[in-house]
Amino acid sequence: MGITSALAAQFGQMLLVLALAPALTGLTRKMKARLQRRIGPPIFQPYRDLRRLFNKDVVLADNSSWLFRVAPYLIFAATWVAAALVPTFQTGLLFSWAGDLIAIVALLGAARFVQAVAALDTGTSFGGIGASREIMIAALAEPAMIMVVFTVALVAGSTQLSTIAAFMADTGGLRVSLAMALVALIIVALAENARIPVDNPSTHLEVTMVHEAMVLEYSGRHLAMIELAASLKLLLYISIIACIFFPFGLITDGAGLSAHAISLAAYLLKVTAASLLLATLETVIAKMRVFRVPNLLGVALMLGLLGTLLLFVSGGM
Amino acid sequence: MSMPAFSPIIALLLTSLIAAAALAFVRDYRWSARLNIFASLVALLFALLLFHSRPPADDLLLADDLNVVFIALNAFVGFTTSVFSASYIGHELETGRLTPGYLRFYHVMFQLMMFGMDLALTANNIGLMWVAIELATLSTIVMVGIYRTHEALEAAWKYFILGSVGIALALFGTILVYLAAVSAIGEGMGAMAWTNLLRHAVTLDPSLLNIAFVFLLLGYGTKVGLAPMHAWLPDAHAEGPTPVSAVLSGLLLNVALYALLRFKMIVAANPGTIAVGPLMITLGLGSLIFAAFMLCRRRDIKRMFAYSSIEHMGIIVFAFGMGGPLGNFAGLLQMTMHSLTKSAIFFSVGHVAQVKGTQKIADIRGLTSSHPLLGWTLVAGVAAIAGLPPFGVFMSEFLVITSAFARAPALAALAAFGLLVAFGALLLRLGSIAFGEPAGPLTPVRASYLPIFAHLSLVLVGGLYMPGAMVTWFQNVAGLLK
Amino acid sequence: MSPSPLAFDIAHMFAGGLVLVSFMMLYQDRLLPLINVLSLHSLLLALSVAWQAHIQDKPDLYVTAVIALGFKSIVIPMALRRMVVRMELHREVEVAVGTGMTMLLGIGLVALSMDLMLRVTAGANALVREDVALALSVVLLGLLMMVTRRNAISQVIGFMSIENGLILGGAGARGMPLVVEISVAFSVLVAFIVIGIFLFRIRERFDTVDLQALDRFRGEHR
Amino acid sequence: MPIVLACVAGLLAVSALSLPLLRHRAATAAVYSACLAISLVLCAAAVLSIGQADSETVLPLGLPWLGAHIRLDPLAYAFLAIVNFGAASASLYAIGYGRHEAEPARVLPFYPAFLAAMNLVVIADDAYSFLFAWELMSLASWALVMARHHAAKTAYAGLVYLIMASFGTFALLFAFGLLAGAHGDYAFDAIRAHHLSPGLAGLALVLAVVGAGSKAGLVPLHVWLPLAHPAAPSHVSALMSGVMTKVAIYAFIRVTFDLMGAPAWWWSLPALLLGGATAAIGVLYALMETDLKRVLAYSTIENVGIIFIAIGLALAFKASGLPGAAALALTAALFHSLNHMLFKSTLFFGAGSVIVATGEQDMERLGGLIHRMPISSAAFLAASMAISALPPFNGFASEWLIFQSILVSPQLPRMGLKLLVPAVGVLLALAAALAAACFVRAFGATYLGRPRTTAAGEAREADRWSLAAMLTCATLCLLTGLFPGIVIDWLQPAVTVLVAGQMPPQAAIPWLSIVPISASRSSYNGFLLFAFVAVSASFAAVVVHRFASRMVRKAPFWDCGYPGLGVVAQYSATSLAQPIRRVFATVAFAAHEQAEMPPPGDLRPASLRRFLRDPVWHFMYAPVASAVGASATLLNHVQFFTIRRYLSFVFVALIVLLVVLALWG
Repeated sequence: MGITSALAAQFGQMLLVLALAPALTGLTRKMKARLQRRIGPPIFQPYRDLRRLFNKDVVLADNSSWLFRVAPYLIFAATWVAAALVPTFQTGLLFSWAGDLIAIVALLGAARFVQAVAALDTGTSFGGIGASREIMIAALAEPAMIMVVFTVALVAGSTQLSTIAAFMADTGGLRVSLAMALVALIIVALAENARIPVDNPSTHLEVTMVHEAMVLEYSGRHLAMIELAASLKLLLYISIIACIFFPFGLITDGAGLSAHAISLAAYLLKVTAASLLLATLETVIAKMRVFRVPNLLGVALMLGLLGTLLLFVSGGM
Repeated sequence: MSMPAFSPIIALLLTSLIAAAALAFVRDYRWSARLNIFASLVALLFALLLFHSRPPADDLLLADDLNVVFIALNAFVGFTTSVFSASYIGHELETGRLTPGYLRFYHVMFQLMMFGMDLALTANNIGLMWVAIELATLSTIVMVGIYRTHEALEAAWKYFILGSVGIALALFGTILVYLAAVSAIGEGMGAMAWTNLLRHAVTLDPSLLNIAFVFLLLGYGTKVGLAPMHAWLPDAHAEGPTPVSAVLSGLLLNVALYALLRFKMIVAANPGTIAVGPLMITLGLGSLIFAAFMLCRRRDIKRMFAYSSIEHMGIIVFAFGMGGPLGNFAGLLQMTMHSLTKSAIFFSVGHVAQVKGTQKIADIRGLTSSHPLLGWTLVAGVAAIAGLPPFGVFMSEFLVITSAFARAPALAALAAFGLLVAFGALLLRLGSIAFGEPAGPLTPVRASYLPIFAHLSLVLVGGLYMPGAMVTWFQNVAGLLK
Repeated sequence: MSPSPLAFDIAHMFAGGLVLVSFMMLYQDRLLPLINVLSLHSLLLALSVAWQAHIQDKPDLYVTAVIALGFKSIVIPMALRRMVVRMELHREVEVAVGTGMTMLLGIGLVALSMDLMLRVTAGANALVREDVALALSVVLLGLLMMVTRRNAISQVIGFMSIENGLILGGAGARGMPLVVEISVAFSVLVAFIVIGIFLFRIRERFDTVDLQALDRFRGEHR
Repeated sequence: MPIVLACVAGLLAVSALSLPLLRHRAATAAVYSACLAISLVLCAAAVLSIGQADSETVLPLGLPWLGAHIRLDPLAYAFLAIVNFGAASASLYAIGYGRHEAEPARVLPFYPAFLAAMNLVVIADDAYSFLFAWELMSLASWALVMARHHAAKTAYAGLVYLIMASFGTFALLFAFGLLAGAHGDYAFDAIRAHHLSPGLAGLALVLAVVGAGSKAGLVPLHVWLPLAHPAAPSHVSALMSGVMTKVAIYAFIRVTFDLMGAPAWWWSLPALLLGGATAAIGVLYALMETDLKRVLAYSTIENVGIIFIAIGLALAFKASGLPGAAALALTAALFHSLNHMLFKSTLFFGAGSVIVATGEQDMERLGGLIHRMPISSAAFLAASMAISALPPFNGFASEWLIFQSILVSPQLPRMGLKLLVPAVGVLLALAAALAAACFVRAFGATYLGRPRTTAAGEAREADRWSLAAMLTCATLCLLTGLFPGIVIDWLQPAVTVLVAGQMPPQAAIPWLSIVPISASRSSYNGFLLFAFVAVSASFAAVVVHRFASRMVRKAPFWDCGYPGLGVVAQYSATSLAQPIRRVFATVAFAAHEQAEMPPPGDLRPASLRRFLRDPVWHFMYAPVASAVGASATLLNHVQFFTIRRYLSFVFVALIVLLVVLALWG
């Protein structure tokens, strides 16, 4: 098995997620609109937005520092690399062992850290609001995520996504704790991606803004980078959920072309389904008050912990 | 008494006596101060000579391993104190707190007190020792009252009355010991000599010894400053001239302690008697904890260190009460270190009080800024007395606590608690005395640092390295003490 | 050599008398009568010491007896009387603890000292034992007196009665050396005290430590 | 061995020699450069000789008939390296920073003594020398804290610090007393030889936790730390936080893994529980603070908690016969100790430069410094990311190892531990996340936004020595994060001695990645991730700038149409913490706010006050303190009794003793 094809697979996947991410956002928006009896923007609108933003000038605040300008690229890169570590349609990628699930979480954490810091750079109140709420949410979401990781890792005996996926594919089976972990992971995903009920991606009302408040000062290519990173993140979480809990169709290294095609199709199917679910969810439930969010995330944290503990009680190991 | 040609003991005693007599006739205080220093130096030399050649014990005087340690310490601190007081009294004259006449009196009394203490330490006769201690006490009493201010007189009174009662109790104890001995040894002087008493300890009447020890414990315990007989000590320290405070804490307490130890040896050697250990432990722990709490509320700097003396006497008595070779060793070490450290502290405190013109802790601030050298020496002294390394008290307290812990953990924990409280109290005051914005006059101080540094460096060396000879010596003594 | 029963009885009588007089002291609540009782006390001491000197045939004890007689039962009481008159103290009643209570305590003390001493089954013969037992009770009673009286002078008196008890014990102890020296030393002590009261006009101050003084001078606040 | 002793002696000599030349202006530079040189030598010696066999010697010092035992084993070497690297960087920093010291004479003599004492603790091999050095360390650091004696709080800080220190010393003393047994002597060899009954072992363990924990800042024994560390000069703060706490951790490891012999499973409980609590509570404290150095001090408490968690895991694994896992956990503990030394030093250096530049250490009065102090802000940012356990920095590497060892917990035989460990894991994750929040806040409020005071506006970049120290440490934070395998391999000798097991050799693994147990299980490659991120970031930047716009226009920031908002309108440190305060601290610290709105027409400004209550102080220390004070006041009356009363004391004592005799006879 030559290293070239492995590299090809790796980079192919990186480019795939990069290309797919805006489409996912667009798809979700579209479905939401349809569910709300609107026509909605076309699915490929996000690409156009991105192109427009890329070609716009950047308007920098007078007192912004180098940090403010570097941040978008860092955020994008961290998210992208994190996404690259998640097996989408093929496990056992060349670099997948460079970082396990914990590392992925931490990479996203780094991205968030940079974003929050950048939000404080100009010293506007919006940045403050956004950053302070973001760190509060993260302070609960990350532990919950770690708990989910624990549950899964204890089941699969590894924190390596490929290994987990393989394990799940073989001996998946249904477990109470896995179900709990799934719920917890979904909640975390909603929180991390600033979706309803935690945050509203399409609001610009100070009282409710979190993510949007942080990026308020950004414009032009910087904003484009951040938007892209955001949609990458959404895709990443969906891929994680998919490859942990619905690992069917995943192929390992060195499968034939047809297998590639099938698995790719399966992956696209999963993503579409996920975005449909997401759209439905965002349509049917309402945005929470900011200080109700901790309760929701607390539930996630508890579910994660319970999932872990139940493993022992149910004599899993 | 028929003595062989030359005996260092006699020489030691005579030095002080002659000096006292001579000082009575010296008018100029500078000369009297010098003479005082010289006499103390000579006494120190004779004391050190005792290590080299020791006369055989007769029925009045004796020098053995035990008391030579005390005598040497006594002479050394006496000498350094005389050096300190030479620089101290000059200032007192300037401020007019003392007149030349009183100064003469003071010097005479100083030597008399040294004589009394040396006699008490070298006496081989319980009656003689009693007389000697009374003499030393009386001379200190008059020195405490020498400023003749309201509170000085009052302190002297307290000291006088409590001391006299203590003396009375001690005498009764002495008589009882004699009675206990008389049947075993026979009438006369022989029945009052340490050597005989110790030799015949087993045959003495136990129940008489018990009662005797109770009286002696309280009588001499008053001098040691054990609670609840301590009341005279803080005032005497606070109101008298600082050299006297230094000598009181550094020496007189030890002398009384020495008497107690002697009697403890006898009583402990007799199988029929009650265990003296628990008594001493109780008194020691009581004094330690009591003094620790009293330290928390002190506002007068000298009184504060007086209470810390009570605390340390408590530790020492506790250690001796615990007994055992290690416990006694620890007690001896603690006693030596305490004498050196505490007198050093009083030296520096004396200068502080002189330069600041007050003993109120509230009015003494930021010494390390206003008078760096003096301030830091005080800090070092307090660190030493609080049992912090690299000073010797750390070692002795380590030994006290560990040796106690090995036998009675609960008591060790109690002692540790007391030490901790006292530590906190001292530190609290030190913080305001030595640090922060300076308060009070900033005039440079003409202090005599020699004695202070001598003491502190000895304590420092003791904490780092103890010569083997000294260790073996102390171990012998500890063995003697049982 | 065990003394004749007569000698025993006489010594016993003196010693017991001393205890009795200590009790008399305890219930005097005026100063002048108290001082008279003191001289009586010292007189009895002198007699018993003299008697001890006789039966132990130790002539030097006579010195002690003379000191007791001359110094303590005549000179000091006189001095004290003049002092009381000069300080106008002769009217005041100054017991801190009620007389009855004091008496009860005193009896308890005597019982205690007896109990302690009588279990001493020493070769020291009965005379010595009785004698020391009584001496102990005199000492304790004197201490009790010092504790229960407010006034300086009566405390001096209490102290002197302690001292008498000691001398009694010392004299009673057969062949005890230094008794004379000790009695002399004690007389010096007492003299100091009396002179002190005289010079410094201590009055009752050495009883009541007034707190203004503390605040003003000592930097010690309550 | 001779090198080490010579260096320690040298430090002491420096401290002694500094006394005469305190007056000179060159004293500062001289002393600190000497310390720098010596510490570097010591550090190098330790790093190189960790694999070597133990060497022992007995000096004729200290306790007679015992002597001062000195022993160098891998554990000692490991901590020697940590201690002396911290010392070296602090000295380097201080060469520049020390110039701004108001009263250098109060720092110079004690600084080398402090370093020497810390080294002595690590190499001491008998209880006496250990406690001697331990207490000397406290004394020297106390003196250094008191250097800023004009500040109002300092005296109080010093008081609390030294009392807690000697309290801890007594605890350790009793622990050693138990371990040595009634007749054993106090050499560590004798202690190793002596074995305890489980009950006594438990007691000794508790005492050790109290003794070491009170120095390390374990909740609830931490109260002195946030007072003392900030009070000291900043390079000393760095030493106390980054190094002295490590010495305390060394003490705990030495006692529990070495002296106490084979562990029982429940030994791990105190470390796990207290560690978890400390990690979570410490960082919450930090989030409530606005004083920059106090924030750092509290985050030190948090990291100590993390290290104790790892130690507890190691104990549990060792007791359960899982040497491999124990090695993993212990490596994580040591690694994190090293890392914390690195980034906490950097952070305190940064704080020190900020204080020098602005004279302010309250974050509410800072801000915008990134423009005036670009380099130190970059170092501070790197250290902040490291302490927040974010890749590719070293903090993440060590915490990742801890997580990995938590994931081994199912192999533990005890159900109790099985259930406890994941719960502790939650606390650890919570602490990590909150730490990120804390340092977003600290960095943001201090360096970002607009300056809140003129002093902050006119700040100047730190001198080159300080910058050198900061950059060195920050770079090392990155490097140890990129190549953790090297450090892990280096630590293995120490680990092997203590738990009789070791991690798989990392040097053998391709691509410089690390594998805690087996490759199939989990692996991490900081270097690769870093490379990816760097490459893709620059790639993206290049592409965008090449093919899309590269124009930049400057404009005022968006102010919602309310121009001229004052700098106070910025989000302050307090307001940044508000959501977290509302979520967490309402329970933990009974935090509440009191808004005061004057009625219309009333010209008073509206006010918002926030109230916090330190539960530990409120429920543990305040009662004790007041009890002692009350009893002292009560006893103090004895000072004012009359002579008659005092006489009656004597009288009563006499009667009591006589009665005792009567009853006894």
